[in-house]
Amino acid sequence: MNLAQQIINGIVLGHAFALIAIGWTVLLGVARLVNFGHGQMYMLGAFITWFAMSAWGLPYLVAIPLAMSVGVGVGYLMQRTMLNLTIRQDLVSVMIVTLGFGYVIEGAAALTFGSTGQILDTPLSLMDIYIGDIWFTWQDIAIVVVTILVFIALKYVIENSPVGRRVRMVAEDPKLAQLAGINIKRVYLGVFAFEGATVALAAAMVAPRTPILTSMGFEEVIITFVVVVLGGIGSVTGSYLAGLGLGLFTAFFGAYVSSAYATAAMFVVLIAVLVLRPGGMTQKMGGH
Amino acid sequence: MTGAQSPVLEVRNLTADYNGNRALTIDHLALHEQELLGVVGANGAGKSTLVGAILNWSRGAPRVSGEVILDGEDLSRMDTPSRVKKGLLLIPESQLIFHSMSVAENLAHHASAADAAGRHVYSLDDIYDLFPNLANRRGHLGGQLSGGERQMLGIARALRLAPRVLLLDEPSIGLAPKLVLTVLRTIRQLADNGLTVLLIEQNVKAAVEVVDRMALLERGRVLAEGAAAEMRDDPRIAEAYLGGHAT
Amino acid sequence: MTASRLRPFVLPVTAIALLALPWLLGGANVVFSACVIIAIFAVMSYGLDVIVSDLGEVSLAHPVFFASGAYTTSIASSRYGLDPASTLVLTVVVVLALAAAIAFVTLKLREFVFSLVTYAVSVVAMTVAANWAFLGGSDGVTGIPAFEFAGFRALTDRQLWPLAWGLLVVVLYLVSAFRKSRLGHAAMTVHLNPALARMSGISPEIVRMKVFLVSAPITASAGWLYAYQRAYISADVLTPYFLILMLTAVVLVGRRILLAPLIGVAIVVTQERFLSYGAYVDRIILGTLLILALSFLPRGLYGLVVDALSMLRRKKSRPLDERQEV
Amino acid sequence: MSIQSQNGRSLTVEGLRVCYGALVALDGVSFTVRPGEILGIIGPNGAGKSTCYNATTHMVGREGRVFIDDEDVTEVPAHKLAGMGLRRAFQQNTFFSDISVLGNMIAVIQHDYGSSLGQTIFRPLHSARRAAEARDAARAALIRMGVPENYHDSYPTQIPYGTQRSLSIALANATGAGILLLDEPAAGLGGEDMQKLVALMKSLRDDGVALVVIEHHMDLIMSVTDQIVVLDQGRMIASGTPSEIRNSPEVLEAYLGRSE
Amino acid sequence: TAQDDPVKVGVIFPFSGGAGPQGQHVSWAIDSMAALINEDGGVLGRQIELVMRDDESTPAVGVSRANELIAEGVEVIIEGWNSPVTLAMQPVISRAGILDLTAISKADPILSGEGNPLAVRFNSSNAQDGEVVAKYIVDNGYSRVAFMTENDAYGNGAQASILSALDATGHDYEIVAEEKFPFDQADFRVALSNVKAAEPDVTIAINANEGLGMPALIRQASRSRLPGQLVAAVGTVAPSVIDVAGPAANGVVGADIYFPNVEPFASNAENQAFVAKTEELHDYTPDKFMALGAAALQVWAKAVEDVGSFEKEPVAERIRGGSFEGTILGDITFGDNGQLNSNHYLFDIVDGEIVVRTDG
Ligand SMILES: Nc1ncnc2c1ncn2[C@@H]1O[C@H](COP(=O)(O)OP(=O)(O)OP(=O)(O)O)[C@@H](O)[C@H]1O
Ligand SMILES: Nc1ncnc2c1ncn2[C@@H]1O[C@H](COP(=O)(O)OP(=O)(O)OP(=O)(O)O)[C@@H](O)[C@H]1O
Ligand SMILES: [Mg+2]
Ligand SMILES: [Mg+2]
Repeated sequence: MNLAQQIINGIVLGHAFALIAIGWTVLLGVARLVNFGHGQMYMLGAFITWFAMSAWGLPYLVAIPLAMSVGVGVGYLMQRTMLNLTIRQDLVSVMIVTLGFGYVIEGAAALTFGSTGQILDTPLSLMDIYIGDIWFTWQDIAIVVVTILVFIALKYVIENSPVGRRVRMVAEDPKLAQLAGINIKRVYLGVFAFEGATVALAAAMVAPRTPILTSMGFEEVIITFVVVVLGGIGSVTGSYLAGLGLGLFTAFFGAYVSSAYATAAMFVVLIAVLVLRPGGMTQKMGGH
Repeated sequence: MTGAQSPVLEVRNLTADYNGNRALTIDHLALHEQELLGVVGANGAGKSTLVGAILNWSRGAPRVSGEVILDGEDLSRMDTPSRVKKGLLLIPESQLIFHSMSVAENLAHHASAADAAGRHVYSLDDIYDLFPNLANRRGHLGGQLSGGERQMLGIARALRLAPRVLLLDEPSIGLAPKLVLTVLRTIRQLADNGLTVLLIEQNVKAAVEVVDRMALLERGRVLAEGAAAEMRDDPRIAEAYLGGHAT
Repeated sequence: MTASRLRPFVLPVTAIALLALPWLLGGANVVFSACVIIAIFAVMSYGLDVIVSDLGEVSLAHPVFFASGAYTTSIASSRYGLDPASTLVLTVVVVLALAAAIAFVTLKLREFVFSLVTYAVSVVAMTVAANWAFLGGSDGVTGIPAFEFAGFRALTDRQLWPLAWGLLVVVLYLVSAFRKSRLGHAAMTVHLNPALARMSGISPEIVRMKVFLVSAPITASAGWLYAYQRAYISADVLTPYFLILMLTAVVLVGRRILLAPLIGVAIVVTQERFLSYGAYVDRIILGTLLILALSFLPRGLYGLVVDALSMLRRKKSRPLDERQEV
Repeated sequence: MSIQSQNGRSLTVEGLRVCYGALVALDGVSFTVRPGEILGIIGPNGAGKSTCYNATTHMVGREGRVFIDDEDVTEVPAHKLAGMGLRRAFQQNTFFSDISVLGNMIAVIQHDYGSSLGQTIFRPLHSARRAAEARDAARAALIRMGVPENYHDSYPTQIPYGTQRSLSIALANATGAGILLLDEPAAGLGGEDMQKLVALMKSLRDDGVALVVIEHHMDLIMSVTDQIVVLDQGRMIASGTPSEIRNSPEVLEAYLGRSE
Repeated sequence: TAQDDPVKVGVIFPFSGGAGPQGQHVSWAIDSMAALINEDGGVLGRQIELVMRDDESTPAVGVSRANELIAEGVEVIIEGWNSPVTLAMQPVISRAGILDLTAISKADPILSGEGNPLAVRFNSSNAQDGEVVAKYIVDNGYSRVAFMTENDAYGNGAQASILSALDATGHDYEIVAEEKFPFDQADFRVALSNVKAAEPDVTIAINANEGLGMPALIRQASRSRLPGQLVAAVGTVAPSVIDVAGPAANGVVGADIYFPNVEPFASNAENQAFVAKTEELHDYTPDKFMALGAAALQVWAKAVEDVGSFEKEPVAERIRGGSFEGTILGDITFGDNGQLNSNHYLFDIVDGEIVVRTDG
């Protein structure tokens, strides 16, 4: 019984991880960019959804696209600001600037929404499902479904569509991509807008599982990082599997060892994997 | 077709400065329909800068000013990608291939019949016939190719894009003699099939055989320009490039 | 010309000026404690600076080196009564072992993967520190004695200042020496072009290892002094607070400039202590500062200053330039 | 002060073989080049010439043996070979793009002119002096290898392609190699630059350097080399003196394409 | 003259981040207590002026804030929400020769005298908390006991003291589940699944993360239909927690040392005044944390009046091991180590309200 419950916990958790990480999969894997404001954008997405529903009384299905469009806006703004850095491929600076945006977002959010914990309840998260004494909610089901759909769509676009190829060209050599007739600015902006949208979607889907705080988001960006790298940078399927795997790992480690050390354990695994096959992880980094 | 007298590509008062130093001063240069113009000149003469300026593209970001006119339309205000969409295609010295993509993927990017506007779009098979090396390396990443193979891939990409005007910066670098001829002949063929080509070539000896007209660049200025035949006999070219090193 | 002749004097002069600074600033206790903290955190940042500016990688493991310095010192002094000299030696030994291990693990990793793994190390270290009784668990290590060595006793920040200043100066000298050394040059080359570096007789792996072994003790020595300054060490020295402070300091002013990290730390700490508008507004300020400095000043604040200066000079020598342009 | 190497070495490779997955890029290649000699390697594109260099300098996994003078260096890691006098240039221009041209040279001659960390810490003046020496040596080396002084302070990407090539060669040769492997040095060179290159190679040879040159430029190869190795699809299809090669039918067929 | 210009009192709590709201509340309480004291003449005839700082729950920040207050020339500093922050500030404050009163931080080393030989703490210590919970378990004859414990010094300490109290009673019980988790955890599904599977009679939740962890745990426990009684460790369920947790909190049992309007506090005039003042100034009914903050200021004021000076040593000595009458907590005494002795009361949560059990 417990085992079944833990498997379910793991699967839901895993899909949540994968969904949160999807923006990064594209950023890092495809366009070779990072966004350390990811966690705060997740937080923002959650609070926009919450605010839209509790303050304006909008329905969940309206709140989600709203949060996503805010995400797009933020992502666009970020990339617009650091476009030159991105084109110069000054990745260290990109790291720090996005970190800076994370700060601004967190500060602003705390000032607007206050730092009290809030509950983001959605129609789905309030609908419990009990099978025997196994418990999960429709929200959990929604998370799994949405994640799978998004990943399928993404995989198709990146691997079989000109869009995907274009993004990869820009990632490898922006200057050269221009000669191939690609408007690199648009590509970079697009990629960040996508990141913003997906992380907001993830927030709207996943955040209802726990109370939300404006100071949250740190855990999320770490998980994301691990998922993307473990999955093998650039591989969409990889990050889906990595997310799922991490979810199950967290669940079982928590169940049979201790939640207290779950994160640390996760990282030990990561280090082990990377040390065993660093090539596998770094080869895909493109660049020369 | 507007006939040979109105040029396809025309540049006027084109200048390029690298942080204050003039590297290019072209008062006027024109390419006509189906013409193959050879541009020669010593190292540092400004050849790459010239083609770069025409597409407003350069790794070194020079300050460029002047008019670039394609089919009577002034492109001077446009950024590189828009100029490319208009039909200007440059294959730089560094080659236009993507190292992290397979040969096949590099070639997947091709012009639709629409953009080609009647010009011949090379099919993959044409390409693979032309460059057998590429045929049996389809799966390899661009970065794994040999120097010459990269050069071939770069040219092949161009053929797939069927541009209005093709600018080639020293395509024969790193090609085996046998292939140099093949490539130059191919380029000649392209011109005959209605493509307008600007060809930068160090190997003047070989270039002179295929081009219609030739321009000699020196310190960023056009020193001499004329039909291939007469240029062959031009003393300046003769001593600098042909008489250069007899075997 | 003149600049190069003055060069050798720049360091000594700045050094003396630094020492006098707190008194020049009125000599209030707050000023001294601010200066001490700035010096300590600057030293901490220089360790990272060597990795970011010279090796071209972003190490997120440096809080671990800082912490290992702080923990080694606090435990050795509070439980085993070692004196500062011995704790410093011990700190270096411990951190070298640690750095060697981390460098070995990350030897072949690049860019984000490197950053992630080094970050992973921090997280693991954090968990260990917060749970291992020997390290005081989540309560941390208390009862660290005052800094006392060869009759010199430093309890308050005012008394600690000369010490902190000394450490800072030594580190500044170390870093500049490093940049001039064979290793310093090699560090630059390996990330710019490994293949060429290899063919020039440089082994990227060995160089990375060595640079780590230089960088880690620098950061750790900051932890050493911090332990005495704060007299209490807990897992909080591994929190993002320190990591972000380091990163900010290293990139804010401009890269591969000797004094940049020091100035960076000074800016951040001064803002936090004297111009604080509450945590949230501070976050916004710091964030905005980073964004603006990096996105709109290509070469950091330093670049801005330099451009301004050269602008002035240009004005003076206008005719000359014009002649050149014609 | 001249920085030419009187310590020419001889290089011998035996039965080199390299596979990239299924593709056999190099198979059974052997040759010897002695001090003061220039060996040319020619062959169609993709024949395995550059791979041959990678194999010799241990930058790829390979079979076969490599000797410097009579010492077997097959197992010596790539970065140690430079110290033993074996140096190479790459086919693509290679330099450290964020450092000035002079800085590039200084960086690669650290091995001989740098000071250890210990020295820079404890003997600052001494190492300052050495640094100055390094600058001069670097300038000299660059100028000798055909990188004029007016380019020394600009970044490698800012100088003309031709000069970039000279720079790449200069960086490979650093303060003087015993054995120097050049990969298509003349690519993209024309007119007088070509002449300069020829002169440079000859002077290196006269200094006793053992030169190996991959080149597609027949005139150049024929005019400077003492012996030539012809590769095709990874195999040696011929080797001998320039005149022998020029007349060997399979070379014409596989490579030159037409009789000159 | 020094006589009539105000006396500065420093206050350092987290006003931002997860614990921000609670920290704010505490500062309100101290503020209204200062108002009360000032209304009847201040301390030794001088008005109290509060200087407040945000430690951002970060030791390093706490230390620099402490330095600021010292520079401001405060006579005493009332601080302490997170133990590490308190422990970090103690040496700095005591070396500067300033009195340091810890309101809430629970860690034992705070009173060890290493950081501050004259430490004083108002919140109950883990050791004192164990008994009331143990007694509750025994009285209800629960034998299958589960723990969900925050994995740090506080959590483990609290659990240990409950267990030792249980063992002292000789009651026979077994620990059917013991789940440890980090302080900032918000998703307890995995842990709860384990606890559920163990079918405990009673589950004791030890989680000091009022802003996030505790409400999350309470909600998820009730949603996942955790069998048996859920008990929140002493002082972990403030009204703010119930606000966030919502209806899920109903039925949870807890224990604490202060309630604004329950005997013996309800009839305590001092407390009534304090509660009234806080509601008047900040429109908020004080909770335990707030009362402790206010008590700290009140006790200090009384001590200063008694010894007739602001001097650190005498005031500290007066408080440590001393007793005070007529505080908002009633008549109170301190242990020689500076620990306030307090009584614990069990309560249930009914319709989102705290209902104290009168049977003690
Ligand atoms: N990024 C740059 N910054 C500064 N000067 C530059 C830059 N690129 C080129 N130059 C200068 O512009 C002039 C022309 O360079 P360009 O590369 O166009 O010559 P080229 O004819 O293409 O030579 P090659 O035949 O070697 O390719 C050269 O003198 C060079 O020094
Ligand atoms: N890293 C690699 N992985 C897979 N195949 C490779 C790799 N490097 C080279 N090859 C293949 O090995 C063959 C030999 O390559 P090499 O670069 O030696 O050719 P080359 O003789 O230098 O040709 P060119 O004259 O064009 O430079 C080529 O077909 C190339 O595609
Ligand atoms: Mg060129
Ligand atoms: Mg090659």
